[in-house]
Amino acid sequence: MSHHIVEFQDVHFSYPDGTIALNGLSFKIFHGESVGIVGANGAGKSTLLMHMNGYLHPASGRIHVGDFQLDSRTCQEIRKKVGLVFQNPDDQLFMPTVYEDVAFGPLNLGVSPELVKESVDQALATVGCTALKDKPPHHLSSGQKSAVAIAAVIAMHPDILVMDEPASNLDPKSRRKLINLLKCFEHTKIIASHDLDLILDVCRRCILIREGRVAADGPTKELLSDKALLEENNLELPLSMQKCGA
Amino acid sequence: MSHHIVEFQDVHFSYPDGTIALNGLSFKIFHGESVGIVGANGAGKSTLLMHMNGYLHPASGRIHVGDFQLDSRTCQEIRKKVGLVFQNPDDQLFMPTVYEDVAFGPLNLGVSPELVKESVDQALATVGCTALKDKPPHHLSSGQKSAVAIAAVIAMHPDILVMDEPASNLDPKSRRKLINLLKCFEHTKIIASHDLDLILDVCRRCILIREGRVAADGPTKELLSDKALLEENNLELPLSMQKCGA
Amino acid sequence: MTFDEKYFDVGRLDRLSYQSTCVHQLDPRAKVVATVLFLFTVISFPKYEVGGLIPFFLFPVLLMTMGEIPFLFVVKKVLFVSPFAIFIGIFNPLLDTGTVAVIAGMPISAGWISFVSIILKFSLTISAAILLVATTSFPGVCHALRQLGFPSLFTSQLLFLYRYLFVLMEEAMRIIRARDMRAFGTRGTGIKVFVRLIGILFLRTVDRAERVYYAMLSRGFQGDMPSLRKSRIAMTDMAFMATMITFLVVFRFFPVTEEVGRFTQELFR
Amino acid sequence: MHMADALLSPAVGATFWAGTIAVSGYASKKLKEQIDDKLIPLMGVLGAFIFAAQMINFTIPGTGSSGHLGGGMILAIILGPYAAFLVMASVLTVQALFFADGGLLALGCNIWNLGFYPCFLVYPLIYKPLVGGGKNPGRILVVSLLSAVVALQLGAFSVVIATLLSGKSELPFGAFVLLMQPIHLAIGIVEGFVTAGVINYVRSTRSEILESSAATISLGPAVSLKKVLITFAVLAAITGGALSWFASTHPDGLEWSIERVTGKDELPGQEQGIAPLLKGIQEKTAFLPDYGFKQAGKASKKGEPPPAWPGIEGGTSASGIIGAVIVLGMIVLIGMGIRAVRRRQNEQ
Ligand SMILES: Nc1ncnc2c1ncn2[C@@H]1O[C@H](COP(=O)(O)OP(=O)(O)OP(=O)(O)O)[C@@H](O)[C@H]1O
Ligand SMILES: Nc1ncnc2c1ncn2[C@@H]1O[C@H](COP(=O)(O)OP(=O)(O)OP(=O)(O)O)[C@@H](O)[C@H]1O
Ligand SMILES: [Mg+2]
Ligand SMILES: [Mg+2]
Repeated sequence: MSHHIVEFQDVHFSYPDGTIALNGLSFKIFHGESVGIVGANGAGKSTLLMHMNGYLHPASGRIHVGDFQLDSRTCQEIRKKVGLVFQNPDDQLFMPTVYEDVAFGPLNLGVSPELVKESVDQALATVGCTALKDKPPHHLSSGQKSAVAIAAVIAMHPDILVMDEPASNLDPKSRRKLINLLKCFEHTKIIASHDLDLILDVCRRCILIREGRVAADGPTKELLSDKALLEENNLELPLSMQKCGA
Repeated sequence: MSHHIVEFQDVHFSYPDGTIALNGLSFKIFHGESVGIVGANGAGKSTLLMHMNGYLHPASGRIHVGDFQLDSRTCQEIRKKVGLVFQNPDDQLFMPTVYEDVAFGPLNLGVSPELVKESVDQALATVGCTALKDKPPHHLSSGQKSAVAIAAVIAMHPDILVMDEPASNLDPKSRRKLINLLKCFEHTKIIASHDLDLILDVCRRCILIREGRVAADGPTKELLSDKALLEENNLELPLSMQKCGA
Repeated sequence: MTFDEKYFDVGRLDRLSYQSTCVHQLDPRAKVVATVLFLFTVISFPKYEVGGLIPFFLFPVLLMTMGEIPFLFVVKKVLFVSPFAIFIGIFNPLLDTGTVAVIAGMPISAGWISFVSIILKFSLTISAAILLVATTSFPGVCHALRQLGFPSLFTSQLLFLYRYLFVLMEEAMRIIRARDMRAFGTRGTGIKVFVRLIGILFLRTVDRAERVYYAMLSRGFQGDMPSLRKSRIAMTDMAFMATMITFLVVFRFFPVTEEVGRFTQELFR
Repeated sequence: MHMADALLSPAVGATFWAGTIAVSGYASKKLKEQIDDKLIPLMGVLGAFIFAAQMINFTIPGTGSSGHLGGGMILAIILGPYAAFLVMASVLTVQALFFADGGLLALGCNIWNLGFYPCFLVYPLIYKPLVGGGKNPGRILVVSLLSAVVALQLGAFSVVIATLLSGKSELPFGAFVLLMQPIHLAIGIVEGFVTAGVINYVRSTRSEILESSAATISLGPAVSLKKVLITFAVLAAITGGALSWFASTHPDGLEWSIERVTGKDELPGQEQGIAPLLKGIQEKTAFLPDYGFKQAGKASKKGEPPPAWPGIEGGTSASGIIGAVIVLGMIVLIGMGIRAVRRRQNEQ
């Protein structure tokens, strides 16, 4: 077994309309790490995440997840390992009730109904949404939707949790709850966000993407306090670090 | 003429399914003020903004905007005074080019073509998007879209600029640009957001909504540093204030 | 109706369907079958039938009260919905003028009777449809349809439709609000702008469908929609069906109204 | 133009349902064979899109009244006939349940009228052969207009047939046709413009969607647009002539229906359109009791004693009315009783 769990090697990708979204991206993520992905609008963060479990396939370059190299045959296996939480929970909660939605993944994995029930209950309990079981997703508040979307993913017991902008549109308290929730996950975590304070709180390591390439990679604390580097990349110091110096 | 420009008097509103969204809301906003509206998810912020230009009508209570009392006859007049910028600029930009989109409002107001051209150019210049004039909106970056959406509204010369979550999904730099843009507007501004740091930067005064009622109203600096009050309302200190004390 | 009102209306009906009264707890299949039988019975009455239809109002009234569905809500829906039947039916009194009865010295033409019959049938069938969804919930109806043999492809995408109805209606509502806010009356609401709005909404919909599909793939979707719902028909459901059928048969073949009337007349004679 | 339960007879309703179910089954089977599992969410979400889009009104130029989208043609063009038919069926099902448009028995009929014709007749026979490569916006416009108009004419005609076969309405065939077809000509033209507008917009911004859609696979050889247009013009002239001949054999029907049709340029279902119409009808029918009364009076002159209340058919209609009032009263009482009990339960 390899000790790194995700590896991108010189990955290139363009959208059909010609936009070059990934342009020679390379990095390794090891087991148990928590990694933040940051970068300007359009830097390629979402595109990168879409590669991580095989919705998009690189035009050139290689992607390894666990023991597999990503291609169309292995992508089913890889999807079991990688749980992706989408930016907009409405895209992800597609079943008519919360319970059915969380059960969707485990059922597709062929788990027996009793075990499904167990992991659904457990996942809902983890995010504190047991009471919402029978509600339709469109009757939930935004914070509840986010929580349920996470439950739906962790019910599949993935090795790696990948999230795109998990906290947008949450009120500060719900955002804080989410941060605490994320902090206590044991999973390998990869989080793309503009919320640098969230990244600072949750992730030890940070990868900065610019124009489809890695522009910087290092410990979050260091990277996110490098004012010049951040400015160059359309970012700025995390808010919680801004006033202190002043 | 009254010297206050927006006044809500004991406004109640429930959605037809029975959800009580506004429950005795009262406040006055004076000419030239910049007011932040904050509150937990579901507190009623968006509902409040929808009342401000007559999209929803109160079940009881009264709303005055300028010299008008809001009712179905005056709401067209009021919409001319109040420019609402939507949370997601994609909802708002529907014409084939940026120029046509910004011109849409003034043209519908019956302004003469020369004057329209003038106010469009001026509005685009204000937000720094003159160069984008002939681009189709779907080719813009998120930050540019936000700016154009604002231009589309200010081209109608509203007295009051109302915004719902103006900065969500913007990268930190674009967010900063937007903040600077908002700071130099002379308009009366009313901004609802979860981004308390933005409110702190842009608005002098802040109104805290809880369960459809005003829970607190005062200078932003004071209100947003009252930790106990914020905690009660599912909020927390603005990030830029958090670490400093520690 | 404005877009908002229509949207709120759908939302309200949907919310009602998630209550848990005894009517809501009946098996969806039982309610679907009962509704269909009810509709066929009502429709099977001949053109000039009025009296025989009246006892059937017992069903909507029972469902409304036991299921705690607001009476006015249903009445409003029936009144405002689909003017087509009335539009077509109103020609009957015009064209079918033969007198068939004189009541209180006022002759009644056959056309009026058949028109009243259409109105009664209309109220009964429309309220039955609304009450079905208000007491069963849309997913409930879908699962019932699937269990009753409808193709699973059809029911699966019907469930998707239901789920995204609310998401897309909100999206559409925001777009419409944005238009109306800068449209000032009817100037900006013409067909050109409309086509663009629809186009934008369409593109966003297609993108969303793509994301939803990705979300499904990421959770092991391979073409089948698994379902945990394995409802079993309970005794109460059987009892409900039996009562329903009995009453339908009695009301259909036994002139209840007339008998009640005759009986009353006898009493006071 | 949603057909309504109240106008249907069980036999007609069941026949349409049978047809609809058969076609749905066939379409599902076809889709299962070629299925790309991407299609299920796409169909569902597009259905929701059509539903939402139908709720948006726009102003029809020149009339001030408003119209909305039907969507059958757009779906067929994007998804191909099989998937489009199922989506249309779903949209109408949701409408029947949430808006009670028409009702559940008429649903079979509505799916047939609004789904079958555009998807299985117009799309393969008119749109697809005529549109050619689908690259020319002008051609798309003409073909969409033609398709939408034909689809709606077929649908409207089908409504007429279903209503007449059910025998609940007194409208004579000719009058009914003259009432329905012109209105749906207007609706069809609007629908055609919208369809073409949306397709052209999508083509200009994101043409890959149309290219990848199931519908464009295996395009047949393009047929000359001109020829088909001429054929249609000839056909239209012939049917128009035939119909008006047919109608003129029912002269009185023709008379009043023309009066109504020309007096009314809005779509059905618009308040502005229907209110004056209803008013006119009320005025027309107001003479009826009067007229009947005279007849009754005449009858009494012939020496027979005027029929004492409760009237000619004595017993039956009287006991019918008394019974109706009592039964209704009982139902209301039952309802109120249950409600009172419930309220007490809730209070406890
Ligand atoms: N479906 C698409 N078709 C064509 N180009 C696309 C598509 N999706 C994204 N792009 C382009 O690819 C590039 C990378 O986009 P991506 O969404 O990955 O950026 P991002 O870093 O996630 O940005 P954001 O912070 O705004 O979410 C951008 O230039 C974007 O315009
Ligand atoms: N269309 C609707 N139908 C029914 N209830 C609604 C509707 N829209 C909002 N609500 C409810 O009204 C209340 C106020 O909602 P509103 O959207 O105004 O909150 P908000 O403060 O803007 O929240 P957020 O921060 O999440 O945007 C909430 O309880 C919400 O669930
Ligand atoms: Mg992104
Ligand atoms: Mg809001």
